[in-house]
Amino acid sequence: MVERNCREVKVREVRFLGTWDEPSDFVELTVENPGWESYKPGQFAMLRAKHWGLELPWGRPFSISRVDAESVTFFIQVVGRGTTRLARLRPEDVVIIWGPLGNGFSAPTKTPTLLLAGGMGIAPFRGYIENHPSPEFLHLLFAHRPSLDHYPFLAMSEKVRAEAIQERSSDDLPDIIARIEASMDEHADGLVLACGPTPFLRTVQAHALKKSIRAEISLEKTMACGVGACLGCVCKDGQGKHVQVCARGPVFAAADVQI
Amino acid sequence: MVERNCREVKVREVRFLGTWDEPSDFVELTVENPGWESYKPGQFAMLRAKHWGLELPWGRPFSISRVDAESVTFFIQVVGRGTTRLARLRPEDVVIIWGPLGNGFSAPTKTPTLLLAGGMGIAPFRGYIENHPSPEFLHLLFAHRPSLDHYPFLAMSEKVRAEAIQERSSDDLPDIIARIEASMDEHADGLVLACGPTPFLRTVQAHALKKSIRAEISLEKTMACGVGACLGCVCKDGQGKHVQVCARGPVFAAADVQI
Amino acid sequence: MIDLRVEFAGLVLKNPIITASGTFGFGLEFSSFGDLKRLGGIVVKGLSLKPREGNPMPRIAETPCGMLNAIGIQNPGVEAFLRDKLPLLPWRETAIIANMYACTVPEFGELADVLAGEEGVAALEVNVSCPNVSQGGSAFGQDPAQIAKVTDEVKKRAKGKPVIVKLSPNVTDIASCAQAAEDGGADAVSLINTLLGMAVDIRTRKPTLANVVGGLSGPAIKPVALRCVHQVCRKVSIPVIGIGGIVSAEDALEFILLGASAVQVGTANFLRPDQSFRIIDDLPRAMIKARSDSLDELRGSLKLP
Amino acid sequence: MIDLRVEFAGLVLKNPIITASGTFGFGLEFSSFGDLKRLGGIVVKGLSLKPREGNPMPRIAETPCGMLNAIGIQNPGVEAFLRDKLPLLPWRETAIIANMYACTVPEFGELADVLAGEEGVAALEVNVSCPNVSQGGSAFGQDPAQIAKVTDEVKKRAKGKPVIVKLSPNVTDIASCAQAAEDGGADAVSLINTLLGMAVDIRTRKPTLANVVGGLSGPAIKPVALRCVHQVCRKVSIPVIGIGGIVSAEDALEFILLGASAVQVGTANFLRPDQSFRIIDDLPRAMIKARSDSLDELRGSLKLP
Ligand SMILES: Cc1cc2nc3c(=O)[nH]c(=O)nc-3n(C[C@H](O)[C@H](O)[C@H](O)COP(=O)(O)OP(=O)(O)OC[C@H]3O[C@@H](n4cnc5c(N)ncnc54)[C@H](O)[C@@H]3O)c2cc1C
Ligand SMILES: Cc1cc2nc3c(=O)[nH]c(=O)nc-3n(C[C@H](O)[C@H](O)[C@H](O)COP(=O)(O)OP(=O)(O)OC[C@H]3O[C@@H](n4cnc5c(N)ncnc54)[C@H](O)[C@@H]3O)c2cc1C
Ligand SMILES: Cc1cc2nc3c(=O)[nH]c(=O)nc-3n(C[C@H](O)[C@H](O)[C@H](O)COP(=O)(O)O)c2cc1C
Ligand SMILES: Cc1cc2nc3c(=O)[nH]c(=O)nc-3n(C[C@H](O)[C@H](O)[C@H](O)COP(=O)(O)O)c2cc1C
Ligand code: FES
Ligand code: FES
Repeated sequence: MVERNCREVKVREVRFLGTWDEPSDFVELTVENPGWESYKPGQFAMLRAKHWGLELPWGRPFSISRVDAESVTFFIQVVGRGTTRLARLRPEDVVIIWGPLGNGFSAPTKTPTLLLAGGMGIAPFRGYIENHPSPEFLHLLFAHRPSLDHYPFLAMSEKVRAEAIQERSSDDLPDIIARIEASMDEHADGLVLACGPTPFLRTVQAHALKKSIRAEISLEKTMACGVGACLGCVCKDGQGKHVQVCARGPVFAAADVQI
Repeated sequence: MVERNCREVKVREVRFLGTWDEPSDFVELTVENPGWESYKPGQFAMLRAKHWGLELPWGRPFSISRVDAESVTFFIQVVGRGTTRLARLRPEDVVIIWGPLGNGFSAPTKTPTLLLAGGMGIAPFRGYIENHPSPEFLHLLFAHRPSLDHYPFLAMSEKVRAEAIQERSSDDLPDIIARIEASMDEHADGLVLACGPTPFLRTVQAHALKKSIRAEISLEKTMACGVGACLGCVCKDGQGKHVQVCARGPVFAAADVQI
Repeated sequence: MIDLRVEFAGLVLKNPIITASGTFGFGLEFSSFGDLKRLGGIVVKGLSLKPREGNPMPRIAETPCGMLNAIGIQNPGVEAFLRDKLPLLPWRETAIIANMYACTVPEFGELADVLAGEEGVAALEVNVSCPNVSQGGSAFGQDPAQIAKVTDEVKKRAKGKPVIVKLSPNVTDIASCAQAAEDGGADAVSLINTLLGMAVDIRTRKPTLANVVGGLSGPAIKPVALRCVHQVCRKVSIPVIGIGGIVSAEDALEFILLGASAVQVGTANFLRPDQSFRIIDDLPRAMIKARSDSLDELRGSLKLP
Repeated sequence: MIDLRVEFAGLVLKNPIITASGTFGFGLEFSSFGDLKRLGGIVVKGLSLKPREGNPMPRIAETPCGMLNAIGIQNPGVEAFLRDKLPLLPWRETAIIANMYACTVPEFGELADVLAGEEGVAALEVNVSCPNVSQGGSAFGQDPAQIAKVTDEVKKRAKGKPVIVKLSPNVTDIASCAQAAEDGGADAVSLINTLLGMAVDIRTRKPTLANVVGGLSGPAIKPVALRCVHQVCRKVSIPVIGIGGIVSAEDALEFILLGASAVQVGTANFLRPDQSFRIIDDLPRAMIKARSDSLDELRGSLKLP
């Protein structure tokens, strides 16, 4: 297990990426590296601004998008009270961060690996690509609704084979699903990794099970502790037992989890 | 009664005045004028930052320090949760403000008037001096602990006769009390107005009653509504009846209130 | 335009937003912040037969997302209210509800008598929070038998005006208290009154309130209020008015989904003095979120597993 | 250096800060955020005789300054705890308190039997929140007679280990419940458990929790917790452990001023996972604010009017 900690760190940058019609802002939040020696892409951290006070007693979980010696970066879509407050942070503000948490994605060398990202589900794959020993084996397929500049897609497409499909309306869904399934079939002997909204993960899981494709999916649940203690974030595993998404996941083998 | 309202206004400036050893910051907060046509010095307003959320359900009362066509200014000493949040405001942040509230000080023309201010109690006298029809009849006596540059004293001393006495330790108190009483005696035929901490007001009240000097004192109580509705801020009047400081005060004739 | 009118217990309100007793004074204090005629109703500060000075200071304390109060029903007495306040209120347009406070059953009856005779009083709300000394000191409102008795007495003297019994959450079983009110003849119940709480100042080593304990209100208690309203709506068939921690139109709809006919807004009036008016303005937008244009359709439409 | 040691009910803790059941897992989840040996005690997640899967999802909801949970005592069962968790805990240095959950008196007795035999278990905490179906569905913990009975049974089987009865605030009179625990032979009481609450999602028109109702905890409930602890401290002579909304050393001292021997920290562990350790670090500074260097001097020193 990677060494984890809880620290107060300073915000280095809050970069505004765009607004979508929900309305919902997209921001890239970079904070000082809290002394993490390493992490496994797919892991996440819990964030809380120091000056939030007590109205929101929980931190908020975000995929670790990239890490370097000085800093850690997250991509955040504003959807509610906590993300609104995070997007309003400014450099030098103090954030409480605990992580790296959870298990992360497998990263076998020299294995054709399909990265399936839906919306903000792209976040963990940025670091995945940067840290991968054989990026030439990676293929990113990105399904999105707001335009591409809301996401770190461009930087990623420079490093690996990458395609993006936009969902302009729900009429596009059958096409998108077909594209996902076709790409999965191409990787039937390799590995498929998926991160995105639950309906998207259901599609991936169903197809993986049907075609016996090795796949891992990253789940999202509301979390209070992030460390496996509160039992608020459970899902059912293959045997129907409740397991904590934060501690036993967020990444699960497609066959080992009920969503 | 002056017309009052509740509005969302933008912060124009938050000027840092100094820190004192409590530690406690002193700031001057200027916000857009919420459409007040006039006010009476000694009146106050309730303030709440729009993004506070629900942790602190109450606004906070502050004396209106000065008003011009564009803006309203307050002097704020950081003492707790709300003032800490107010001091962290930045220009363009939105503040909810309701006022002008309460009754204000008497301002008779051509009457020798002593303004007795203790600490942040100086705030209302800034506007009092600016708005007074015959400022040459005013005399300001200011008792303070942190150095003078924490307060708007300098600007005020240009306009009226003004003296300041610093309390460096509690040993200075007998001297200060003597100075206050002596100045009050000089104004025995005029008017004494006092604003400051409760022990300070008690001194003023006791001396005013003893020497039958016409005096008005401005009280401070924790307030929830600021408009006379919750009955949380009462004091006893001369007959021992509970009256709301926010609505029937904050300024009371020294003989009409128990403190 | 969405119709916000609600009718229940013989009342017709232009919208379901009523200001809660003790948090909106006699209404007049708020007239510069909104047009009182726009409110569904105003419950005035608790009234007793004789004027009351209330409890000693300090009486209020801010707590996380809430507040404590121990005002002690300071009020000018029912006569002064009828003489000095009621005539100034827009009682033809907005339901003025008299909140009644007494410590014995006969006193409640007398109060009901005086108030029900006034044209400007639309309904009576019975506050049973006074400790009943002759019954061992626990409040009237914590004993179903006492609740039924008080309700019956008030109803008899109410000259046909709607009687609303306001329930305390400081009980093991609030649904039984509601049942007792229904049995006693109440036209509606309103809930919740405040939760009994306390605050301590470690510097002075004293309770923050001179009265030691006080009533907790505000957003902090909304989850408890929702639970109580849910339990009561499933138990009784008289209308229910939801109270507790409502600060937004969404909050109000939560109570209506549980089955409340209307709601009362209390501590939120301190967030800003125009908050009750803002909640009314926001209701149509919040109803769209719940995909409805009718309060009747929304009421009680909670889907249970 | 200020001595933070506390002794009560046969326990000796190096400081009065204990982590609350269900909010600190089995302790091990937090070992990267602080040295578990520094804690006064750890109350582990509620244990039942057999493993329990708990309630369906969603199980938690954030509320203003608080949260609701309806976990449903998911736990691996007492055997798995003793086999897999207890040996890894620093039980020689920090009191490991077993929180016991059962739905019948004999089950409680059996649990007590198994747990009390373990050297690593310092004390037993009895969670009486299970609805007692044979007694009409209200929880054990809401009926003093049942509390006394369960306590008596557990105490008999506890092999001399301290028995702590954890009280529910969802009652008309919590002091009588505490009295019942004392009468039943409890060595201490701990309070409060969560307030029964609910949340509603207006978009889906469903209760936010699959279980419909859940337990409210966090800073929002601190005023209620303080009031309950005050009432109980004045009623019983056994030691009291204060619980409810404690997030800071100042909060902990508030309970100690009321008379609590120690406190438990629950929801605050979610504010940040090192919060309980930070509270311990802060205690001496908070004691200076209250002008004391001794917890014994502070305990129960509240000045009442
Ligand atoms: C392991 C993990 C990794 C994540 N990574 C990212 C990321 O990289 N970027 C990103 O923008 N978001 C990510 N999320 C989602 C993010 O945690 C939520 O959007 C955030 O917690 C919402 O907080 P809020 O206070 O703004 O919303 P709230 O005000 O709490 O709720 C607003 C709405 O969001 C829903 N919601 C709340 N929490 C979650 C949640 N955890 N998951 C899904 N919906 C939720 C609520 O039901 C509600 O409808 C991740 C979640 C998990 C569990
Ligand atoms: C009519 C009026 C005019 C005022 N004018 C000014 C002014 O011009 N400048 C200024 O700096 N302050 C002024 N005050 C005081 C100011 O309102 C308080 O300092 C402020 O409300 C504290 O808020 P807080 O959230 O920071 O403190 P909290 O966190 O709420 O409390 C911190 C400490 O301050 C004490 N406190 C809280 N509220 C008050 C209060 N209303 N009065 C006194 N002590 C309080 C508390 O008991 C506690 O000890 C005025 C008060 C009143 C009633
Ligand atoms: C300052 C204050 C005074 C109150 N006075 C009364 C009262 O006189 N009579 C009464 O029945 N309820 C009184 N209440 C209770 C409120 O009407 C309401 O039931 C309670 O505050 C819960 O609602 P809220 O959370 O919206 O404030 C008072 C509440 C507050 C905060
Ligand atoms: C997620 C969660 C799980 C809990 N599980 C238990 C439990 O298993 N047994 C128990 O006695 N109390 C349980 N509690 C109650 C706490 O131990 C504590 O009594 C309550 O949360 C109040 O304290 P707090 O406000 O500090 O959280 C749980 C609380 C939470 C938030
Ligand atoms: S968030 Fe607490 S167990 Fe997962
Ligand atoms: S603050 Fe509410 S009456 Fe004065």
